[in-house]
Amino acid sequence: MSVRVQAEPFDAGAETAGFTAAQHDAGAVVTFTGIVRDVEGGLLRMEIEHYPGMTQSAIARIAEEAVSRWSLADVLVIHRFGALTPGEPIMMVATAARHRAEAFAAAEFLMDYLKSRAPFWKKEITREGAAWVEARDADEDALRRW
Amino acid sequence: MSVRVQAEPFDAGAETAGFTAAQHDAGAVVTFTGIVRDVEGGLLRMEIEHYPGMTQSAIARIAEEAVSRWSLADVLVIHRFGALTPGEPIMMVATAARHRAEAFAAAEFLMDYLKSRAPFWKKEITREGAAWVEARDADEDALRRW
Amino acid sequence: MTIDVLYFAWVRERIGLPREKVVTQAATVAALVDELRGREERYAAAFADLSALRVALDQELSEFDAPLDGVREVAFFPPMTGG
Amino acid sequence: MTIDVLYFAWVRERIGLPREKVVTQAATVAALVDELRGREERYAAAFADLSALRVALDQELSEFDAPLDGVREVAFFPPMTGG
Repeated sequence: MSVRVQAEPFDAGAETAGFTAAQHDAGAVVTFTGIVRDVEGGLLRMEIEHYPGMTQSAIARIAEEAVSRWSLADVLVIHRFGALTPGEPIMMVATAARHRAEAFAAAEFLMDYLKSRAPFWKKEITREGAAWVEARDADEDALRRW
Repeated sequence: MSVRVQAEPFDAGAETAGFTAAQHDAGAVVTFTGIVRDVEGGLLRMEIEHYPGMTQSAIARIAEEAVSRWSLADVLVIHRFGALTPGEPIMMVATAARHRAEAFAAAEFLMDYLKSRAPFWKKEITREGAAWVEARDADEDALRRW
Repeated sequence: MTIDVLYFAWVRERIGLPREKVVTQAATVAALVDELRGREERYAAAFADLSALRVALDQELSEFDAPLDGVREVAFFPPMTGG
Repeated sequence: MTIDVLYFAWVRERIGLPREKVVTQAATVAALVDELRGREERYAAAFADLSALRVALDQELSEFDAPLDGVREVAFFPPMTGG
């Protein structure tokens, strides 16, 4: 299990390659990559603030919960903070399991919890100004299915 | 939308990198990679037979169905045939969408249909002999949720 | 009429060939299967249990009661195991 | 007791600083919030609607009615928007 919180960009392809190559008993690898999308008005940059003392442990706890719920061979979570531009990967999760259903379920669970329970806040800076991204009710609702 | 049926190995990391870099309006990329697992008795190789005249069009139809059901920015399917050894990727799917729920649902849909509706047959060759992999009821059942 | 008949996986192995041309007047897939079963033991063995088989007509999944009228290629195989 | 109080995102912006030390006898998070609200308008603005806020005690998500006994670090922030 690996959790990385970093300002530096990461290469989703290289991470996928490394994660996949490290599996010896897994038949299924699922990855999710979140990318900064442009917004109306033209996104100059996205700034991601986080709570340094809490972030790593909060994500690790979510990952441990996933490992305890599903039979996972491995889990990877990478989440960036700082300034990002449209098209850049914000974060990724990868899960490895014997069968696909477990790998998919665990990846969706990780995403749902990272969205609403990991201490990150996004701010969008356009030509027209800056605005904090508001949490969506749908994201909070998504937690109820687990 | 890209569908490739090939004997040659592919690099799941490089494919993920290329697919992700090509997205301009997608906030979410999901990939699934299936890997040859070792089996009891020790797998010497897996042989994948397919129906050349039908495979490409059957997969393309499944991918088009996914595009019509979810709002997808892009879909990639790669499936190998021929002889593979444990640890090698058999196949992958990648989906890109604005939001994660669509990308996840479409990737799971593609996997469920590829498992049971694309004309591939797997044979496992161990020291003890060769055996065709039998279809699992669970895979047929998985189609009912869509 | 002459139809290309294809076999895959263990159906191919039991019958001992991947494809053949078959001259038939069978109206449906099921009627064609009956003709093939009557040929030789290896065909009877391959087609012993239709519930374990799938059929494609001109490269589209179909059913055993489907008509053969106008069909050029019939393929028999076990349930698929891709992915 | 002296507690480290941290603010993130728009809570930090409204109050105008990322962290401060607060000397308090508040028994609960809610009592601490009431004290802070009484300080200055910028605190009152930041804490106007608690339903729009979340709180963590010693880096674990908690509730506004939780006791502060033994707590060293309190963080206030809006609902998280990671992923």
